Amino acid sequence: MFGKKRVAIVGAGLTLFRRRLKETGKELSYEASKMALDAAGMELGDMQSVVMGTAPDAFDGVHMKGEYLADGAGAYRKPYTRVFVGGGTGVFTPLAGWWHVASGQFDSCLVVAEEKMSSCYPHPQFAFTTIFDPILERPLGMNLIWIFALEMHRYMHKHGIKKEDIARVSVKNKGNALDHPCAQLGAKITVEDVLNSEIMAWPVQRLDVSPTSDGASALVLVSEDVAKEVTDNPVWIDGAGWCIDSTHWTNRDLYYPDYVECAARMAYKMAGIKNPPKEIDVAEPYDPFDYKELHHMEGLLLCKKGEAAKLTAEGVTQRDGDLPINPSGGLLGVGNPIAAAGLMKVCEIFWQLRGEAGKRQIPGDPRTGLAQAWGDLMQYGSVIVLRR
Amino acid sequence: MSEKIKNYRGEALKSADIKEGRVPTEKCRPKAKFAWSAGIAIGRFLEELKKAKIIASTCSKCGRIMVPPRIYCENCFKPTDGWKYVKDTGTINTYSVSYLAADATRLKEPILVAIIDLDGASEGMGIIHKLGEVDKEKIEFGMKVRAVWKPKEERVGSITDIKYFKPVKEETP
Amino acid sequence: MSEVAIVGVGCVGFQPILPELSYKELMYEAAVKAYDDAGVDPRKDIDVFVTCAEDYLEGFSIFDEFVPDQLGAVLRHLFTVSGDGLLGLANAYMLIKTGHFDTVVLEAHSKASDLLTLMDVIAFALDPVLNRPLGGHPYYVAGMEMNRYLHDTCTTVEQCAQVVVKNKKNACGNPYAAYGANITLDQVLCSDMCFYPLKKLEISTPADGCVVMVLASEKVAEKLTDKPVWVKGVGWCTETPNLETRDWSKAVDTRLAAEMAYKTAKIHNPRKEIDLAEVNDLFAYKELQHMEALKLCAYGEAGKLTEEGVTARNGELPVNPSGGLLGMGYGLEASGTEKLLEVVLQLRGEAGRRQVSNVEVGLAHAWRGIPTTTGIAAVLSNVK
Amino acid sequence: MSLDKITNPMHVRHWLGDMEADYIYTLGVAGERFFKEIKENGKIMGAKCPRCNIIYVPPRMYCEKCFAKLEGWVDVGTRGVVHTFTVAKIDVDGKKLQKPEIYALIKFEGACGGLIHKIGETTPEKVKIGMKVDAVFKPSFERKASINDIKHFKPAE
Repeated sequence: MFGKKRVAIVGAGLTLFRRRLKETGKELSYEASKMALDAAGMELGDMQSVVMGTAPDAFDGVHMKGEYLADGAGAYRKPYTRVFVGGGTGVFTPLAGWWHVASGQFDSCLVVAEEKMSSCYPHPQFAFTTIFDPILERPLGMNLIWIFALEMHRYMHKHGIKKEDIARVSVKNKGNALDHPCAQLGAKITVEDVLNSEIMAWPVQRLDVSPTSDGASALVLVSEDVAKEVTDNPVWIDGAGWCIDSTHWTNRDLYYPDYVECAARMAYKMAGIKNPPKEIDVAEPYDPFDYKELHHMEGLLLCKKGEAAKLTAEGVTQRDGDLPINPSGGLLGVGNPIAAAGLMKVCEIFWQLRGEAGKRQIPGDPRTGLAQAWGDLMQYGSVIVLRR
Repeated sequence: MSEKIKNYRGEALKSADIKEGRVPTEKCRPKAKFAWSAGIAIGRFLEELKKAKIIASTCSKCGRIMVPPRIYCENCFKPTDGWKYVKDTGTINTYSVSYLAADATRLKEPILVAIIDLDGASEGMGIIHKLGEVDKEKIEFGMKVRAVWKPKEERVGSITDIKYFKPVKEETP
Repeated sequence: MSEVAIVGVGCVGFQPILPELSYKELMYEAAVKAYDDAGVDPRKDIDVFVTCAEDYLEGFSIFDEFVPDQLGAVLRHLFTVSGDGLLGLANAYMLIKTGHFDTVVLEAHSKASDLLTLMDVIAFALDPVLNRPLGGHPYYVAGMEMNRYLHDTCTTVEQCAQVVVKNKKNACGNPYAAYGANITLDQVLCSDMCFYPLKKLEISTPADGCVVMVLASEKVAEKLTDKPVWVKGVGWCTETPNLETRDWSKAVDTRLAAEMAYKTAKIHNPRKEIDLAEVNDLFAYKELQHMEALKLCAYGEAGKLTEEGVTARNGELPVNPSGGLLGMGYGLEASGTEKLLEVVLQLRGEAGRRQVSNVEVGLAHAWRGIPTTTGIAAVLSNVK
Repeated sequence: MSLDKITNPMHVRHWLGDMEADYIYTLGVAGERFFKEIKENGKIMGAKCPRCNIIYVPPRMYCEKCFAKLEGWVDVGTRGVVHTFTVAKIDVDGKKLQKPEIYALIKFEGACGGLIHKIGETTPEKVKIGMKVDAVFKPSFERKASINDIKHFKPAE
């Protein structure tokens, strides 16, 4: 990393995640941003640039919603960019913030992610139908859950994994979320509960799925010089990776996310990580569905292909296990306001590395953490590696 | 954070608050209508569907036969340089039994949906479609299926000109 | 830090409608041209791809799903900027400046003809609680702004109309322009009043087209081309999305964006140091207002300069020699890249009969249109 | 370049569709209180930023300039001044309006911002920048906590 600038995270903020919140998207963005600034001990005036991450306009129901949200994100009269890579947006947004600072263009960047899915009425599901190809797919009456069901089924078939192996992820994450003050669906459930829950699109059942939510999250990013002034405890962004696969998702074998591996390799190379399972102390892979956590652990090279379910069964991925996965409770437990949920994962790693995660704190003085999000049509991976 | 912050912001509402008008709201349905140009590749694909045929485009560099067709090979970044009909039979790559309609309403009779790798196209070249004339318990990975086309007069040049795919009874060599 | 250069450009369009190509095919054709121009193979030579788009302008959610194949970006590093192409340039520029990336592709396009209800979609960008329930054509916002601008600056309606005459004439010499025309001041002044004092011919008409560019670090640029166009500085700014508290007379976003770009580019006297400017002219008055915000002249002076012919192609300060959006067509999120394309061609000396003589420094500017207050400015030069 | 092009106009094909769904928007914490005042009391309120010492109309939860939380609310009256206006002659479909609509930004004394609204009970020729206008509220039983609870603004006597 010789001659390249390092970027630190010095504050994080989060609103409640709930099915429906009274606040407008702007107000949610404000609450998260303000909390992140307060946590960093900084003012809006200290922020030289702002990056917004938010998923489809069809949720909030505002065209160009990045523009609409600008003042809530603190962008008044500031350089402001919205980046957007579907579900991958939440983890991608701080990557964009990273290059705002790492380029030397700015000394600070406020990174905000927001989603208000409840605006789409009666259910955001309808907005999801607009993510499909309008000519070849939408006429079939596609439901979003289908593509996950197809992928999950392929993954199970290829590796001979059973539903109960996957259900353990949901049990773990919803349990972890009981300790998260913002969580929407923290719960003590059993594998049987998952297996007995309503079948939505086999093999996907009700408790395999994260909810739809409203919420916002934020981070304060600063250059090395500023970091030294404002905190003794910065967390560094040492790896940034992102990758997209072909539009033709039905032309690929869905059992393995090559794009996540490609994104992870990019981030690991930047961070100088050679042996991910050994060097990563805590990870927050994207878990909008329980099988996705397993799928992504494999894509992130945290274990071998087809091995993630076994590690989960052995308790390796519990908070007190060798490789804690989603100690926050993930999307399954905390909730899934798309972009805000991705950034929530980065917030969690930030807090874990600082030892500020409260009841969720993993033991063993973690030094290196990772967050990852997935997006688009089984297609996008974004990865961030943080170090204390 | 966690320990220091006592009060996480956000005022949760219930669906009933909205339904029963306890919380004032503003409503809107946008007018957003489109006439997408189908273009060279998909335009041709739709025309062929109308004739009950499935057409692919081919790349002479990597030798792939690609369906749905495109005018560029995304791997070689070269223009595709040929067209080739593929069969209307294929194998089930993966499938789902869906009790959800597009708008998330619950269905009594499930929709059977699958990715079907088409015969005659390169390996793994699947399309998404529905399955019919099959018991949901009897669907299997790798099962051979065949397109059931709408009658000629009902075909308009659409992916729905194929009603669904159904199992091929006898394995023909 | 490495300097950043534009080393390849490709454009298809702009046309009122390109019905025979899908948006993907349109992007592919522009990309092929850009890669050919830069002499690169996107499958191995490009580090990052940036695409600029908004979902409702395309007709589906999560636009980047449908992008990688036609740009050669499959299993590579691509993302969307939900913004104008020039904002994409800003991000591409920063990526190279980090020192981690050497080559970035920038894409922006318009398939406006796919969208049957553009104005309804623009109205859908208004605040859903405070503004949208009033209904109406969203360009009333432009009428209100023009009215206040004329009121505060004493700019005349004739001066605004002169912008249309000039830009449509410039467009006649531009093969990429959709709406070139030889018209008179009276024709503009007598065209239908749409949103007093804004008239029909003063409003840019949408067009289809796509621009793809290849950017490279100093090290790579000098290997690839002997005509690099250097990005000397980029600035961007959002004033406020709130119609109630924005400035209705001055383009504050553009002023702040320009100040940022000029600072990086070390431009102290824009009027003197900039040889040509491509300025957003979605509405005729906007060219004048933006010239002032870009400090190409004093506040309230742009109308007079236009009348005097200073901004004509052969004038002392050519503004929109391409024909601008009034002449080329409103390319939605590609609007800024239309400007950028012209500046690059001019600085390379490849602008054909539009060529402005002795150009060294050019300015490209974009504004994101109604109802936003987001402006972006980029300073480019053929001298490092 | 692609090797095949469409050269026969009969082969140009379009696919029709939309991106339409129903949306419901909460007014937000500040918005709900603001519109309740309009609905119940026929009052237009502003929110004061204690740091910047400005009053936002419409009121907000936060100051966009400094991010202070805004808690002090003040009545700014129902008479304002036309900061700018336009006369829209066409509707969103581009069709000529039977009766042109006058849109304006109305600012209130001592406040930052104002309200975007329509001007009624006058003719376009009579509207001027700087003229004083009064809010005309719908009868209270018709109000729904919406910007349209104000029918329009009319020239002050």
